[in-house]
Amino acid sequence: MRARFGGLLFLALAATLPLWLRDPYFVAILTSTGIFIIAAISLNLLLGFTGQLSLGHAAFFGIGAYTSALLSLGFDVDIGLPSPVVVDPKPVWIAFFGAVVVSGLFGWLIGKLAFRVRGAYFVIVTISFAEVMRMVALNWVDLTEGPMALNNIPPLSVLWPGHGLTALVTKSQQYWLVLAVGVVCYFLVARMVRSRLGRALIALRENEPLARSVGVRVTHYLVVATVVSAAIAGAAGALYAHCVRIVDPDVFLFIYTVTMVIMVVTGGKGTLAGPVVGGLIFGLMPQALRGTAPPEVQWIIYGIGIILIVFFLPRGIVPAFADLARLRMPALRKPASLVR
Amino acid sequence: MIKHLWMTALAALFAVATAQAQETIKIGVNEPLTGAVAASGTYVTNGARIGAEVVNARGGVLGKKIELVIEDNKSNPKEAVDAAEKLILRDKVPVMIGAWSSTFTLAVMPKLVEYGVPLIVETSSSGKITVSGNPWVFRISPTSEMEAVAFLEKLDTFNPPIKKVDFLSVNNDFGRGAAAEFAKALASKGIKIGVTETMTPEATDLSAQLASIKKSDGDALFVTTGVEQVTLVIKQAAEQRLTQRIITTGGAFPDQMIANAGPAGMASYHILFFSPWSADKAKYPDVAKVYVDEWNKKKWEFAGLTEGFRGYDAVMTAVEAIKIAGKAEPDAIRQALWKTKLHGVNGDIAFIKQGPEGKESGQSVPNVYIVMLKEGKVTQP
Amino acid sequence: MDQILQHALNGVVLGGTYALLGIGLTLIFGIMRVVNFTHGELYAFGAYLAYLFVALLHLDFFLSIALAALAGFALGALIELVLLRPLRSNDIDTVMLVMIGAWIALQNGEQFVWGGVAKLVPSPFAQEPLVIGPVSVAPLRLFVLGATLVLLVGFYWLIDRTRLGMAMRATFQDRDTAALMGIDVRGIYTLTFALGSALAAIAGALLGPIFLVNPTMGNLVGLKAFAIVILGGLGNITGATIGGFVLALVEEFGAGYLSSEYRDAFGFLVIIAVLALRPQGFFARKARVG
Amino acid sequence: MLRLDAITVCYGKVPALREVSLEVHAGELVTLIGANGAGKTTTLKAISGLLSLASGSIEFEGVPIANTRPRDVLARGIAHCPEGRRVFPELTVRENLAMGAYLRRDQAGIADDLERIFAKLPRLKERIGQIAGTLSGGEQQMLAIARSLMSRPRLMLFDEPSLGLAPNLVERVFEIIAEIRREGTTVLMVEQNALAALEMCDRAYLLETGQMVLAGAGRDLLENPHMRRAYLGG
Repeated sequence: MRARFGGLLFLALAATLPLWLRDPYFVAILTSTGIFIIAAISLNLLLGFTGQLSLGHAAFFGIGAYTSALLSLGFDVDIGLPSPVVVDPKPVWIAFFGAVVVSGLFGWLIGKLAFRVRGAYFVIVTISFAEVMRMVALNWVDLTEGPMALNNIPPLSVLWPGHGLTALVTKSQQYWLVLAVGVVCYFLVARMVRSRLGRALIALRENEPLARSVGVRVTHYLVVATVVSAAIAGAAGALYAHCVRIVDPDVFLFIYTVTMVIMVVTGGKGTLAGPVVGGLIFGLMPQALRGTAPPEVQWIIYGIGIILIVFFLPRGIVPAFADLARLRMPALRKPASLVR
Repeated sequence: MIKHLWMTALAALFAVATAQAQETIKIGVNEPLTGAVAASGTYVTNGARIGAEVVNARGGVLGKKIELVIEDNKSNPKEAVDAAEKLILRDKVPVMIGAWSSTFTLAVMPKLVEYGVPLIVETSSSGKITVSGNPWVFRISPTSEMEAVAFLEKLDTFNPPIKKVDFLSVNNDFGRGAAAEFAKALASKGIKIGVTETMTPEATDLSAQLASIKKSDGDALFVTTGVEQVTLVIKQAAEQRLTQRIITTGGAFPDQMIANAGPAGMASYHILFFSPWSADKAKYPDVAKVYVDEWNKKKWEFAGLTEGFRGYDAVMTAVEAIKIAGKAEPDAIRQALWKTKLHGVNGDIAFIKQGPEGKESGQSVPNVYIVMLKEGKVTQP
Repeated sequence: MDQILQHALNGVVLGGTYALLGIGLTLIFGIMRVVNFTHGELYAFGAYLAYLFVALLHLDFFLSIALAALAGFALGALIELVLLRPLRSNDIDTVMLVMIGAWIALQNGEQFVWGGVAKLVPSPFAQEPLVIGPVSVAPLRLFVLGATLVLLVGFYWLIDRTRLGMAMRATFQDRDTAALMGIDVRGIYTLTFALGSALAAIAGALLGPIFLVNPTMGNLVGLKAFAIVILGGLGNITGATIGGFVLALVEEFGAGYLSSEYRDAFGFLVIIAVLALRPQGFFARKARVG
Repeated sequence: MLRLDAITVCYGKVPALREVSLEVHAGELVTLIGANGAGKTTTLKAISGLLSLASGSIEFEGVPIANTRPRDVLARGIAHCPEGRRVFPELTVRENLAMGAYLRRDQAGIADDLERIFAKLPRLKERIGQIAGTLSGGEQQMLAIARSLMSRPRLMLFDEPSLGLAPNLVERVFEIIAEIRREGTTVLMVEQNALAALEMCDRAYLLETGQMVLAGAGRDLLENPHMRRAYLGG
């Protein structure tokens, strides 16, 4: 009950933040952190609830970013068909949902392919997938502009009563947009985890042979989870494309996947609040470190920070604090809703 | 508990951002100081540091000292945007310098329009930067096209004359752009074009590309990439007995080859925008001398001089514009930049208009120098 | 034809060092079940030490490489003792995250110490290439090829013929039973990690003089080492050796005849293909060390 | 010789053994019987150092050995022949045997022991160069036993030596164990085949869900009504 109250308070604080915090820079970095938190939430669905470690998650993020950017800009590409494929610029929201669908499709493909293997092999397949996507983005210049990057991507817009279609360009508008998408994704994942599917996934994580023996269609559920996870990551990528308004092949870089993994694991994988907490810490930490030390020392602190969190809170921050809270308040022995 | 963390994070951010009294004029520097292209970004930043010191030693501008606010863009376009927003929103800089690579610069450009802050582009070569209709961009580095056209005037320094050329480029804007522009310019002089090979920026083994180039019967190979790959190309070309003369574009100079010379008789040519070996042959030798002396006083790597001048010239340009504007405000500086004319290390700096009417970007026309590196010795033919 | 020979020669030279990297990683992966993200950094560490010893301290070139290997061994042992041993009972993701942290810290530590400017390691060999029929090769590259082959043979001997190698193989196959035989399993872990790290460091020290030394040089190499491990099958040393050569040749010929732009993508495409067709890797009868 | 005093072993927070006490005297053959999951294997693992104790103590020849590393336990003279023929499948027969003598340095003694074992199990000598994973189930069990003997233990722990073997092989395995004991090695054996185990042992213990419920001479336990009902098929 109390955790739910905490969650609501957090949400209220977050929603009103641009109103009382008159610092556009802070709102800006929260926006870009928020985008990565959404990606981390999607990764958590795979890593936390199915136990499958995808180290190619940036691929879905990048596919979402490129799809949304390309659909909203339009493109014209010759792929060896009799006539070139020409796509006219689409309204941004159509591009956005297109990105979600395309990322989901890639999730399905990778799910089908990669779940033939598990553990370390799965890790490597996903890494390889992201690297190949990066090479494609880098070299298929006709479509992606390669390293020259896609720029001048239009911002997302909403139908604002009285103003017609309004582009979301200010920091606060983008912040609210990201927050809204984030909240939707959070509750989507929360619903999934508590559904039949979620129970099957958790059974799978705990004991795959047992789950198999009682008739859980393992691969089917894993693929479903991957599709949803990829689709959410794609949505995060699309937000990135329309907020940063430039997409280049670096979105597929391994370091982005690493950032997401760090957010999930330090926050507490398999907990709903974990990616949010881990995301806030590791999204804001680089910004907080700016200017405090030489750039490479900031990175060293970041790396050591990861190690320390793992050493002292191996299950992540959220479960550790949840334990603490339960210890202090015996009434809260039941798993708190936000945490479970 | 979550609220707690939240507040801690906020507090940390505020602590970092203790605002400073407005007794200095800030100039934002957005350069790659970590990651793949950290070396060049550091050189340019060092050049900018010298520029600020020289200006301050002469009493600053408008009676105030210059303060550089240096941000690392981590060799990554998204971080370049974050760095720009930090400089604009947090430090409230009225003018910025950056962001080295064309990709980073292009990423930052929408933010210039959004917040109305001018950017002095010191390195990026992509043609797109000044023709996309962004009135906040002022570039002092040459486009690949300018470099190619300027190179044509130096064609007679090559003997035997160049008849057919091949290209090896890093597969980004910089490399591809240079290959295309040089091919166009050289073709206009009746020079034939052979093969064009590309490489990823992180590639170290270029033997496959060089083997393909070796098959071509070209007599010159234009190489466009960062200084590290230039060094690798020259070393590996020697190993594979490439017959083409190697000419590098974009201002990269393989300084490591001075101490560790290649095989006897092998020479390479380098298009530079400043040649510290012949600073006396620069257009304004007295300007160049101040820069070189200050750099050497700090005992920084000599090699860094070839890139560091970009930061130096950019700071000087910004300061001159602030002086003309009479106040350190973004739009005033933008307008003043159009009137700015100064003698830089590279040569004359003055902006011409490029891009769609009404939203033109500024572009200066820099000088180009060619040096030859042979058996560890540098000469300017 | 000349082209084919030249590409093949280039591929084999590169393949030797890929094999060293792959073996080190597959050993660590196989015996310890640790996804080792510091492998590429040990490679960079070895290269920087070669630079330190040869260019700054003016030590003998060959001695420098040996010293770099020793230092790699020591750093590997240190990482294992400080970071991995206390986390032995944690799951693979947690351990992996620690390795990611170590990777970030090490890489930027290198930049902090050495700066971002690439370093060139001077070599004692003549710069003029040796011309053998239609192909040419730098003497340094021939030395590297020779050194890798000697190392590979030595490593096989260690694993196949010595008491220690036997203990490592036994630990890989059955950790508990190995412990019951009196094998100090924790000691084997430390040794395995140190040995794998030494191989990565020596690969770096050997390739440093051929290429350039910079702080990010380990990134792509680390990913490729993973590719090699998968290609060869987890824990399979012979597989990693062959995988290293196969990857280098695929890259070299792919870049030479298909597209140089996609050079670094070929390896990853091969992995996806391998895993789609034969999830256990090309050479795995069963995952094994030896 | 060996004395377990009220040991408790937990997997995570779940206790697998609760206050189990047991004694083995020099020269004895003692068996530990019980159903699947009763904690028999856990007991052996606790003795040999693969598992640590939550509480209680273990003494071997008067020296406490609880919570020491397996190699130290082995060095004191306790060999543990694990359940399910855990030979090293990718090592040769020769290498497997060498692993058994891993802690020993006396090459001559090792060679002697090898000869004695080959005399007892000639099949192993024939297959000396073969990869252990390719041996038949019976041969693998013989190899596992032989490997444990290579450390020259004074106390042998056998974990389900008859598991999964054909009846004639089961008999052969029990013969070998009896022989080992005759030659002076003390034996503690875990068995599911209660009848055979009780017939050959001196004393026996019965474990049920992590607790010791019966102890006594083998013959006495054969007569015990609870034992007969639950484990000996009436």
